[in-house]
Amino acid sequence: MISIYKRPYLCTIVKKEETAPGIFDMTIISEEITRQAKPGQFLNIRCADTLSTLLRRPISICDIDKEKKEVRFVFQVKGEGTRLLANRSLGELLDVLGPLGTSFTVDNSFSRPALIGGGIGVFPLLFLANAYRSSMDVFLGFRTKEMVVLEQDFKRICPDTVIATDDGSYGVSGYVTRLLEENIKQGKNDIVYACGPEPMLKKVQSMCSAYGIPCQLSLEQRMGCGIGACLVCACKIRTPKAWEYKHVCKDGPVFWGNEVLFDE
Amino acid sequence: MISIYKRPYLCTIVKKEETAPGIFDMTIISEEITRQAKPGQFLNIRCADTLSTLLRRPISICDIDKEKKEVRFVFQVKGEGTRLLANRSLGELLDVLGPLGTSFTVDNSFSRPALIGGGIGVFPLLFLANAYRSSMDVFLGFRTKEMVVLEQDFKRICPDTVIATDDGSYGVSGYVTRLLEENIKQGKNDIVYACGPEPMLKKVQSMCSAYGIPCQLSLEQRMGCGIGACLVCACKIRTPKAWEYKHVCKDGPVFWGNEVLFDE
Amino acid sequence: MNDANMKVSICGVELKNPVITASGTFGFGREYAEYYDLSRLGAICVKGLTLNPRQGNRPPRIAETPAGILNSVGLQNPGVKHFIEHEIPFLKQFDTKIIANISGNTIEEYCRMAEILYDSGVDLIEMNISCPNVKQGGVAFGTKADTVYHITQEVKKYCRQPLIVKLSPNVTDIKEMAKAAQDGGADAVSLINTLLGMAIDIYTRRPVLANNVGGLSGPAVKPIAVRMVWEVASVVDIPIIGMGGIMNGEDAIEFMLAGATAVAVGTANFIDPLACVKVVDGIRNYLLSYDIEDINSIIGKVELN
Amino acid sequence: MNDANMKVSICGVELKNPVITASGTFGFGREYAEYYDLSRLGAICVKGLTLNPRQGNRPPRIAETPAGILNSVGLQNPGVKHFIEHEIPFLKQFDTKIIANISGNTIEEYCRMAEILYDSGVDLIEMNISCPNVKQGGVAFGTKADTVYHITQEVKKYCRQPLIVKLSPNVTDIKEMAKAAQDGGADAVSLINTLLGMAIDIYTRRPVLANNVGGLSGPAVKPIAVRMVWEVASVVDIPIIGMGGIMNGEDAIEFMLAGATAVAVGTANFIDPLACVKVVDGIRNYLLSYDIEDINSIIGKVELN
Ligand SMILES: Cc1cc2nc3c(=O)[nH]c(=O)nc-3n(C[C@H](O)[C@H](O)[C@H](O)COP(=O)(O)OP(=O)(O)OC[C@H]3O[C@@H](n4cnc5c(N)ncnc54)[C@H](O)[C@@H]3O)c2cc1C
Ligand SMILES: Cc1cc2nc3c(=O)[nH]c(=O)nc-3n(C[C@H](O)[C@H](O)[C@H](O)COP(=O)(O)OP(=O)(O)OC[C@H]3O[C@@H](n4cnc5c(N)ncnc54)[C@H](O)[C@@H]3O)c2cc1C
Ligand SMILES: Cc1cc2nc3c(=O)[nH]c(=O)nc-3n(C[C@H](O)[C@H](O)[C@H](O)COP(=O)(O)O)c2cc1C
Ligand SMILES: Cc1cc2nc3c(=O)[nH]c(=O)nc-3n(C[C@H](O)[C@H](O)[C@H](O)COP(=O)(O)O)c2cc1C
Ligand code: FES
Ligand code: FES
Repeated sequence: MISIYKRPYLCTIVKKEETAPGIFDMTIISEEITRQAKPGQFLNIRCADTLSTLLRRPISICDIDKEKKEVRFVFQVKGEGTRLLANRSLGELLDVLGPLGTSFTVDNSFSRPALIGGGIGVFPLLFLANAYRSSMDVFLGFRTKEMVVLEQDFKRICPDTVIATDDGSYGVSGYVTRLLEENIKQGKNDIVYACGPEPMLKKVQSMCSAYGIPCQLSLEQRMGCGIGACLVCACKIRTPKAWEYKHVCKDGPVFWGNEVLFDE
Repeated sequence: MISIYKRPYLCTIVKKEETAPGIFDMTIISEEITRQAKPGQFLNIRCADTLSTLLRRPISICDIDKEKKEVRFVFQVKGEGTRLLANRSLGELLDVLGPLGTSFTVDNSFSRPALIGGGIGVFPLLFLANAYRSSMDVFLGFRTKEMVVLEQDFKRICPDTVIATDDGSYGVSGYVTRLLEENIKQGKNDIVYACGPEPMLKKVQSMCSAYGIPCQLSLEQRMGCGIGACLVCACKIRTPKAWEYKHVCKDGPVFWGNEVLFDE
Repeated sequence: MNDANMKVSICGVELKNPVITASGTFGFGREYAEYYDLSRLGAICVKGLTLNPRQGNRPPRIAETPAGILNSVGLQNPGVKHFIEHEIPFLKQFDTKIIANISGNTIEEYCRMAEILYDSGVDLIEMNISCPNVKQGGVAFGTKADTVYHITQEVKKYCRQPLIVKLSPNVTDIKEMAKAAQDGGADAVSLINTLLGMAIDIYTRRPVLANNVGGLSGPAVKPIAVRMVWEVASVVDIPIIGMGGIMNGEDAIEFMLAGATAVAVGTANFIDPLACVKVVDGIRNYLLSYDIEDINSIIGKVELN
Repeated sequence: MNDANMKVSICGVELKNPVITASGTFGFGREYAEYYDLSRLGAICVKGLTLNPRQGNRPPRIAETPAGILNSVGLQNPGVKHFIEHEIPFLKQFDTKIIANISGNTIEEYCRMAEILYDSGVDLIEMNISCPNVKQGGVAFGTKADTVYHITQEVKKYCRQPLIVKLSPNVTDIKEMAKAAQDGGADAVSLINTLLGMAIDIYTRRPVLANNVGGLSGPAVKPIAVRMVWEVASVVDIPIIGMGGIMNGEDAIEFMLAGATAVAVGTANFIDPLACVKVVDGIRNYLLSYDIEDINSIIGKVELN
């Protein structure tokens, strides 16, 4: 039987910055989380101790600093929960459950991974990029120029990081998936990691399948417990004969592309 | 028809001090409230913008400073609402409705009023004491020594202020009503103002009636709207034939002693 | 877009906007008239009236619960005649509609009140057959379909004004009750009244309310209320007035998408005396930001998954 | 006082303390076993089981509402046989009681499951006749007194273990349902299951849940649940397991004063994985600070006003 139990951690907030309108870059201290965390995993955060937002909010780990015991995450203010989180002050204690879920498979035998992220999906990729020693391609898509975040962080690891904006106001114009397609058409990458909105993931999945390249997708779903007990965060995963509902919080958020079945 | 409407005020918190264990002395700025407030009236305070405590909390005005536009109130942390209020920080805006309710009748033709307060009931009496130019008697009862608050404030106005503690750890030992009785037995006071727990108010009422002295009592009741619309804060008020339910927030909190009917 | 049509019609009575005050939370409007011009409201539904004056229940009459409140006012009111004499003239100063909310212990009492209100100048009558805070009758009328049908049919005979039947949520199947009201001749239904609840003080070991139980309202009940409005919308043709936990314009829109033609705001008035007008403004903002020209175009327009 | 008796007995099965995990919020215990020793619990009630495996409803299956959540999991589970083979051995490692929660589309399915569980080693069976998230049967069984009576009587015939009937709050009169369960032979009743609710996203104009409606749980429902437990306690002699919005020891005490012999903690597990053990500790603290030697002495001891 287990002798050391998991528990929610109360972590001091040590950094908070609004790096784009409504996008907050936050850092907390937790030895336990930095010790355990792997790229692709997430935290389930109690944004505030209030009945207004009862549930925790899943937020990906964006990066860790083991020496400083720092856990960094970036989030967009969407509704009440993230709004309350953005209002928390430096020095306050944040109630955090994690690291949770599966992680991206980091395998340095891949010759050149491609990382592709859209919107809030770019955040977990930084941790992944940091975990690779090899050279790689990074494609990041944002809605518009002012929403571009983490550019310098990625460029430090991967100088050729390509930024695309939907409206062409910064970097390449259009969807990042087009950039990825050019790359894999030319056989440049032997694995793809993707995180972002569902249409993007679908596109990556179908492209990778067409070109026979393995890919890993990070899914999103509304969560209850975040640890696999309540079964609310269902996603369709292929079985030999058909499909079954697996759960984003425990079986995911990272799945192999060929496992995932998207609804039309 | 009315041309200038009332509204809830957003008032900056400028002072906050824990003057006894769990007793907070808070000051906010509001020109409107200082302009209108009369002794005995109360504020209805939204302690925090959360669903955990939906309702406002009624808190008496303890004092005002018209020049500085300061409104002072003192409260005891009892449950979730007052806990959240105590956690508010200097500089924050407090959502306050008020001044509300009836006030003590300040009439300088009385030769010597007696003010008697028990526990949290002492707070509104300070404002009343300040409103009188005549000499007066002040009797304040507390549970125990460490709960004694506002002593100096009262003594500045009325140097003979008598403090009593239930356990005798400070000042006179026992209930304040005994002190009042001695006084009025001797015919010292021609009006009594009382605020405090119901047993104390009952005692004051019956004493004053026995000695034929008018008294005003400040009642408490759980409230909804605080302005007289929801009818939840009922209290029994005598009518020529029997009684009717009046409302603490609008018809009170201050009533003439002979009007009030307490349940056994 | 500069403005949107906010007018809705409840059985021929046009409201300038869909926001009504929920009965029992707004008195007879006097207190709130000190906070804003009541003409800004779609309609004012007054404190529940009875044939004779009532003192109501013993205090405490309110308890706070998670995201809600329990109340057990028990219909304290000065009686319908006093209302007509002393309150209607006050309310008539404002350019808004007046809804009289009536409660009785017997069907005869309801009928009598409808008669008394015949020439009173109120625009609509809301029949409360669902108040959980009175012993006799009260909630019982609202929990059996045949009784709902019967009382509606009887009271309707005496009504000059359109009759709104206010439904109790404390039932197995709200659709049945709504259908019974419609079949009985109701011109509209309103829902939900409060859910029966209880809070116990574990330190005194007594219920917080002197009445032991009370009616739950406020944000906590919103999902139940929205579901019931949606269910009722699927079975009746008469307009629905939706309520239960509406705190802002977004909540009001949620009820209207579910099928409500108008909405009522109750508990929110206690937290913010300006709540009703903020709901009006919130609805308008929603319409403007989504280029919706006419509020009527969203009623019942939830698209099922 | 150094310690208080926390043991309670549910129809002959002794629980070391009155805290049970609410079905469907605790899986089969595996996940929470990583957070604490499950032996600290009075009992574990597992995820709702059906005769055959079920995939459940489409996601999203959860929506947050004021002080509550709506869920529409729809009984995703691997089937009762898989449970017996793969989950019971795991649970048997812990010194606690096991409650199997069963759901069916027909009375026969319930009976079949009781038979299958006969030698399974579960300590109690909880019959869920109130799940609002399945189309056939489901809630329907729990909303008519004669059906409750009938199904209880039938299923009881096949039960080796004491049978708990889990009641739906979506009824006009919970007392009738509880009496019917008792008359049908139930050894205990548990309440409340979730209240049917709906949340609409006003921007997409669609219900948040893919299933459109779902079951409301969490603090928002507590006053309703406490009231129902209190009502049921006044009409049945069998033990009551109370639940609905319990977040801490104080809430648990409130249910016990209302008449519950044991309590279940559901939604709170999602907010704090240690919620159940904190409720245990909270109950003990209350007993100690009020010098109550035996928890059984407070059951049903609310004093009415
Ligand atoms: C595994 C995972 C990792 C994520 N990582 C990040 C991240 O690094 N940065 C970031 O900005 N966002 C991330 N998200 C999305 C983030 O969880 C939501 O934006 C957030 O929960 C919204 O909460 P809210 O209270 O602001 O919004 P509301 O809409 O008010 O939330 C209402 C409810 O819906 C849920 N919800 C709403 N949107 C989402 C969503 N997209 N995914 C899951 N639940 C949702 C909320 O958790 C809450 O329970 C992640 C989601 C998942 C599932
Ligand atoms: C006119 C008036 C003036 C008051 N002035 C003061 C004051 O100056 N200083 C002070 O410390 N307290 C004062 N009180 C009492 C104060 O309102 C309560 O202590 C406070 O509301 C408790 O809120 P809570 O959330 O901490 O407690 P909880 O017990 O969690 O509150 C739950 C609910 O009960 C209500 N409630 C609880 N106790 C009381 C009470 N004694 N009176 C009315 N409602 C109550 C709360 O407002 C809330 O709605 C006054 C009360 C009234 C009616
Ligand atoms: C204090 C109070 C008193 C109420 N009195 C009445 C009443 O007299 N008649 C009635 O039909 N409904 C009455 N109600 C119910 C409300 O009109 C409304 O149906 C309910 O509160 C739900 O709306 P809300 O959540 O916005 O408050 C009362 C509600 C409260 C809170
Ligand atoms: C996600 C979820 C799943 C549930 N599944 C079941 C179930 O399978 N069987 C059952 O009887 N009750 C189920 N319930 C109801 C709970 O057991 C409990 O009755 C209800 O949630 C009220 O308690 P709470 O407010 O503490 O959550 C479920 C509740 C939730 C939130
Ligand atoms: S959130 Fe509970 S199982 Fe995934
Ligand atoms: S609190 Fe509403 S009438 Fe007094």
